[in-house]
Amino acid sequence: MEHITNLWLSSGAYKMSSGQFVMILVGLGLLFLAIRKNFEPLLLVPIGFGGILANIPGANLAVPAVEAAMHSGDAGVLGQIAQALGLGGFESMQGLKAALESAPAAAYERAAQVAQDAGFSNGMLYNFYSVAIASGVAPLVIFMGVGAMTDFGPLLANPRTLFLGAAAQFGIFATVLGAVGMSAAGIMDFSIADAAAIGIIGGADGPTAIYVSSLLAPDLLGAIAVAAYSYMALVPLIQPPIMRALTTEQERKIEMVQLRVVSKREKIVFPLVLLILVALFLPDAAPLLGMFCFGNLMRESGVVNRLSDTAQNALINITTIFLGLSVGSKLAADKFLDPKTLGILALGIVAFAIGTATGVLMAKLLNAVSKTKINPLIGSAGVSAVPMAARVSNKLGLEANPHNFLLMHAMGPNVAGVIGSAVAAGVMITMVRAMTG
Amino acid sequence: MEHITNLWLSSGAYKMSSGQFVMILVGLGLLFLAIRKNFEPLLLVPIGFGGILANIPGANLAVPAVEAAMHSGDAGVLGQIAQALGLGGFESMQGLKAALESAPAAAYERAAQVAQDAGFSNGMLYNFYSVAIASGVAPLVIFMGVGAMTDFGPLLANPRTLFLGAAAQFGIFATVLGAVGMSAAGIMDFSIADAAAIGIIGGADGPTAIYVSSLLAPDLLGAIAVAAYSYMALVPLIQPPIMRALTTEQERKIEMVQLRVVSKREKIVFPLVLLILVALFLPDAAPLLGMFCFGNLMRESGVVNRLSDTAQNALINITTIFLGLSVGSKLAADKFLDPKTLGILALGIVAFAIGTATGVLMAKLLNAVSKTKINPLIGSAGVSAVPMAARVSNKLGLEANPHNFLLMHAMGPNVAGVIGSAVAAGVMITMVRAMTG
Amino acid sequence: MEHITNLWLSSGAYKMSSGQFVMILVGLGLLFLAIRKNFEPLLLVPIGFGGILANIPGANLAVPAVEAAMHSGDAGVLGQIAQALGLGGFESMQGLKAALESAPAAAYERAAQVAQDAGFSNGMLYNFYSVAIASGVAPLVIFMGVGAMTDFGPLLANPRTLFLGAAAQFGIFATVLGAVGMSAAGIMDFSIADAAAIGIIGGADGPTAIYVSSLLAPDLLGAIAVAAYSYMALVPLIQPPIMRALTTEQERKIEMVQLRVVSKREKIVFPLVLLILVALFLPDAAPLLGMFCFGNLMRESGVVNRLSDTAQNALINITTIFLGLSVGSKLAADKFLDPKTLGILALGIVAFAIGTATGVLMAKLLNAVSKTKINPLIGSAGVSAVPMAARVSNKLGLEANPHNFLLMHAMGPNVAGVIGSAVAAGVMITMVRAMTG
Amino acid sequence: MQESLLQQGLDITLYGMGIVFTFLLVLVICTTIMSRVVTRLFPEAEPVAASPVSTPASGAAGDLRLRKIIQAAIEQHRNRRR
Amino acid sequence: MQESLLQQGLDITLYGMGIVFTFLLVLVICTTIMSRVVTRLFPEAEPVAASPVSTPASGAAGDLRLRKIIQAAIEQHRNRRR
Amino acid sequence: MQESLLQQGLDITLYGMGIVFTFLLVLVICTTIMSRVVTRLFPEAEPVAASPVSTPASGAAGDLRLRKIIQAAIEQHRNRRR
Ligand code: NA
Ligand code: NA
Ligand code: NA
Repeated sequence: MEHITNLWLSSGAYKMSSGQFVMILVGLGLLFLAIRKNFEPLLLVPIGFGGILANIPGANLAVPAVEAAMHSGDAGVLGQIAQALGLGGFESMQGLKAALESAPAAAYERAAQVAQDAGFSNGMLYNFYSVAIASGVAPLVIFMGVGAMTDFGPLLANPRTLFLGAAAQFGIFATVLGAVGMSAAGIMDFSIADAAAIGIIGGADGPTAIYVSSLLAPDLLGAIAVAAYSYMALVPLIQPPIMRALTTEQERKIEMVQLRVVSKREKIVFPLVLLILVALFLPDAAPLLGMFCFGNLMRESGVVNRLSDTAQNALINITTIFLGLSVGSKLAADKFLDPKTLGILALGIVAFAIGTATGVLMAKLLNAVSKTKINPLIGSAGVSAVPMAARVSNKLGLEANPHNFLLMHAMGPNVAGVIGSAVAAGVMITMVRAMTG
Repeated sequence: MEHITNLWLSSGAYKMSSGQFVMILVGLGLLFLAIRKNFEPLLLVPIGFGGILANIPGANLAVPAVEAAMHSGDAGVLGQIAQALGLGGFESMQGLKAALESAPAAAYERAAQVAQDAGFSNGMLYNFYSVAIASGVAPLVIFMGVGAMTDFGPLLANPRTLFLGAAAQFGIFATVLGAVGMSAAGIMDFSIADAAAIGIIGGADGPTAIYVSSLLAPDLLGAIAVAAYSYMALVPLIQPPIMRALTTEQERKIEMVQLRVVSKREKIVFPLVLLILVALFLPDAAPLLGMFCFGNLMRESGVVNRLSDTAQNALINITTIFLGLSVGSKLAADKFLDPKTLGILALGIVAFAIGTATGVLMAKLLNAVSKTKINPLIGSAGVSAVPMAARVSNKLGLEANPHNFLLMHAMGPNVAGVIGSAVAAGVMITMVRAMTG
Repeated sequence: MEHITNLWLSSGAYKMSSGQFVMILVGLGLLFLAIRKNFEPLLLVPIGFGGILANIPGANLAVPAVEAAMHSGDAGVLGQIAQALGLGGFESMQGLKAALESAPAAAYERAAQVAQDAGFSNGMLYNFYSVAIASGVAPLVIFMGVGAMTDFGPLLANPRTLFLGAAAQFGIFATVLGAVGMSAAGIMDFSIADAAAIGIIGGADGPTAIYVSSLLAPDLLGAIAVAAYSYMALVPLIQPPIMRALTTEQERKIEMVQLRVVSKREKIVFPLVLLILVALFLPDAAPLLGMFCFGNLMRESGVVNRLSDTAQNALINITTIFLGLSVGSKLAADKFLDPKTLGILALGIVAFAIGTATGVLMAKLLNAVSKTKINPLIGSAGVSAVPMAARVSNKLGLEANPHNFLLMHAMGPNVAGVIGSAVAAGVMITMVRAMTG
Repeated sequence: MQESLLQQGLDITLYGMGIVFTFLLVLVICTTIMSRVVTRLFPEAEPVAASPVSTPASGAAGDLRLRKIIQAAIEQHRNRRR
Repeated sequence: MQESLLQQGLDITLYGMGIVFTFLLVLVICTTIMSRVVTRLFPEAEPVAASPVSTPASGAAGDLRLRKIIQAAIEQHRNRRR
Repeated sequence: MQESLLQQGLDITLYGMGIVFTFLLVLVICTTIMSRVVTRLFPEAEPVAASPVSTPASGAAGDLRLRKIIQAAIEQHRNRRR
């Protein structure tokens, strides 16, 4: 009978907290959006599933060995962990958790060894997170794959579109302002690092958002990644009203001149030019843009097709699976169910809206100062969200003028937006470190 | 001349123990079975090859740096290791090995640092084992791939076949009893954790067996994995006599009604239903069944075909290579050549036989209480051993009745057996941990 | 304004040393050779790109956290690191670097924890290097893939060609002599371990060179790998004059008898024979040749085509990407811009030339003692550099005699050269360890 | 402690087997309910057959399969281009 | 410290946006120069079109694409044999 | 210690070269024996040619290769379905 009791006491139904229950529903909701509504399924299927796994009570899949040991509640182990962390002894779970969070690396190591000796091990999702995200490798490998899939031809044919990609990044910085404003107003409690990580949602680029928040605000990573991918999926709903409101029927009808032919050599040299500029001016953007340029050079050089194919297929797919599950591990109830998450979701959609608007406005500004006209609808593609935003530009263009194919023209600002948000990421990482370091 | 002597003294021919010689023959035997007899070659080729590598004398491929340092026999290093482990000094190799085995994590770390400072490094296979198996990741990734290859259609069309998958797991538990009985009788010296790990051979599922034994009895992992895969390959020899003995000609002739059509939506929802039940009732089965359901959801959702393809191909193949070599590392003579291995091989085949029998008997019981008849030959497929066991059911069905195609009907209990043994694994892990605590 | 200043002070243009500038040019030069001149692009594209990344000033991509902390120049952190390393306090950067380099593992660990607590983390390329090369795994996985791509048929049809593969390894040992001679003459300062690692360039086999130098001379790894791959690409320029000088027109015209048919079974048994011989006589060559034989057995056994395909494609491509970037991390200016690099480049080309010559001369010797004539042009293929060297033999053969197809005949010594240099690697590792240990 | 070991083995067997059966019973029930709910509330236009009788591909089936293979190859190719 | 936080946010916004624009401006300039240099100094015989108007593949285009697919499959196959 | 370094280099060269030759000599012997044993004791019905002269695939050979490619594609497809 004791065994039945034990099994019941260790079962999820007995241990489940209301937070975990809610988060399992959230995970199911993300899966529904991904599978039925086709919301960025490549990421949201693993994220949603990982979120459910992270909230299975008693399974401790998303926590390190030492937290699993603490959840077990064994008095002897708790005492040893407290001592390893330099406390006199175990007094309260709250106190122990606080001590663990602020422990220097050596003390944390000792506590982890206590947990290991007591037979606990790291949860599966925690291991995935450590290897894939905490090390920074997964977003970088995905960025390399994205680089290998990116054709800079349209951008090179019309380099002015880089300005559209720059303008749309205002969404990022406006959101930073919004986040610190919320804190100043006492509504939320975001630090400057939090604000910067939240702002990057406006970059509309998943791996950049995950990379930045893993460095600046790991606790918010779950909410930031979910917001980034969800809003990227919502681009066809978010952008059109803003684009229509800011343009006249006449502007939307503008047909653009056919893009010039771009030579193979220009395409090979471009990633190197970008890399050199990064090396000279923005070392903190070097990991992201370096891997991006590397992927693109593998693609365009034409001499390493084996590697380029693998970067675009097996490698990016494998990394996506583990990246998604790892992000899911940050959907554990105790981290995700926080008023901050609501703030992040609210700020994120504002970021997208502002980025869309400033992209369109910059296109109109360029038209005001230049002879060759740009259809301002391609400005919104500057937020990145490749290739969704470019498709939205194309669709609205066709609505206004059935002969107006904007897709290729919009690919320029679209990939410029990727570069722009990686640059913004580098700037923010440097500045936040200088402020908090 | 000194160099020639050194090279000869460091050569394998000079250092080889009889145990290593035997194990190299065992490795060659496994390769022969895999290549000539087609015994589960995807696993037994890497396992057999890894087994040979692990027994190359003096190469230390399967041991950590600290054991390599101990094998070197350098007096200074031995003394330092002894001190790191808290002994007064080096007295005997036996004593040092015992101290190392029971060392707490911090002492082990210190001993490893001594070995590193003396220029020793972890063996290649030891590294593979640590990353692939000790962390638990490889069996889980393989389970994900298997999930992505599994079609639950036949099971959903006839959910009753889940009972066949449940009944066949009796092979697992009967073997646990057998193992503890052997210990009680003084023939073997199995602990309760050993017994549980041996029992899982009866689950007829490679990754489950490896996962459970890596947690409960890592020293027996080599023998358990070899037994599991060998007997899975022998299913066409082991099962038919038992199936014939327990069924009448008339029963074997039973034709089953055509399976109903299963909708895409049911297939999408099923892995989620299974996941929720696991979350509610069996958190310790969450890693295995969670990854299995994740793979299956990727397959059935139809929106992440890129990921599903990779999980079924590149990822599972890469993992299989390293899993196999890692299992091979546990075929080192000093671990494998133990009376326990004979006990494991004997118990394993009994487990398969009992599982087969209880599966068939359960099918007959279902026939006794139900109107819709089941051909009892599909009961044996409940042991899993996908898809071999289902093919055996089909073959025996065709022998009795040339129009009797049982393959699809047998796929139901076949995949049910995978679920059943993962559930059994979860239960045993929970109970053994509570017992050994 | 302060922020602008900060950003400028943290920018690459401000911080760049002349060494880094030169190394970025070197990286661009390697990319040019790889892309325009088709110099082993699969490796030199990632190596060149990694080299540029490693020299981005201030990005610290190629250094561990503790070195990044030291570069930051924060007085408090420097003092703590000095204490962790057992110094009284921080006195000079030189002194601290020396202490770090010679620190025992435990002290290094403490210093790393100080850096982690101060917010520094390992650079991306440093992480790649640790996982891919320092652990030894990447060269071994590539060797497995090469094994899976190798057809030993021509070698088995004419086993005598193994002697050509043996003779060409004299390039390795002559280079070792050259390196120690340079040291003895006071021109360079190579240790015996350095000399052995440099010699292996003459093996004309990339993964072997990387594996050996990661074990014996990690600081020289960048230069050795660059030399090895560059000279492999230059084989069509280096070898022909030597081959012409050492052979007569008559010898070059020799037509060889058609190779006998080799059975599937011989091809399956051969890697096992080689493995057993390695196990008996050369345990230190076991990792390299073991993985090579494993790959080849997967290929020839015909029962694990899934695994063999993956080893030849996704797995080797993924590994190549990270191996290349990791090698690039060793192109950091402070390590690479050293007189030793010039010595390595000079010795490397001599190694190739001598290996080519001894291979050809051995073929002439075989002709002198044997009835069945060998075209001495295939002797040069014994340096390995698969399949470039065999193609060179074929080309020179066709020049002398338009009906003289030597390609298949040259594949025998070509793959023999791979075995030969792996054997030489094993011998050198054993002997150097005995000498320095 | 021998009795204890035997007792432990017996415990694992009884409770283990019980839980496996109970869990799969619950799964049967939930699956059946799920199937009914899905089939009634969300009937599908294009059901997917469980292909009950799998005979070796004969003439026409082979043709169909070949067509599918070519389609798959084309799709795969297109995906790669993405 | 609330002002300080606001001030920090403002700093990040102003300098951040400034640097993004400056960097991309420099990139526009460098790219334009690079394109001119490459186009003038190293003119190519066979330029690669940026395929401005991408209509859905019609009849002839479909044929061409199919040919490319088959070529790609053959190439892929040969590569695998390597 | 300069002599010592030279001496070490000489040692590595002499013994190293000796062992490379010895090892490959043993390998030649073992391989030859192995080939004879395998060929005599286990003769194969369908030997695999080492394809000595590899000319560029001409007409008929190209056809054969194409057939093989298609077969391989089909096989690959079937394997994927597994
Ligand atoms: Na962006
Ligand atoms: Na089973
Ligand atoms: Na060689």
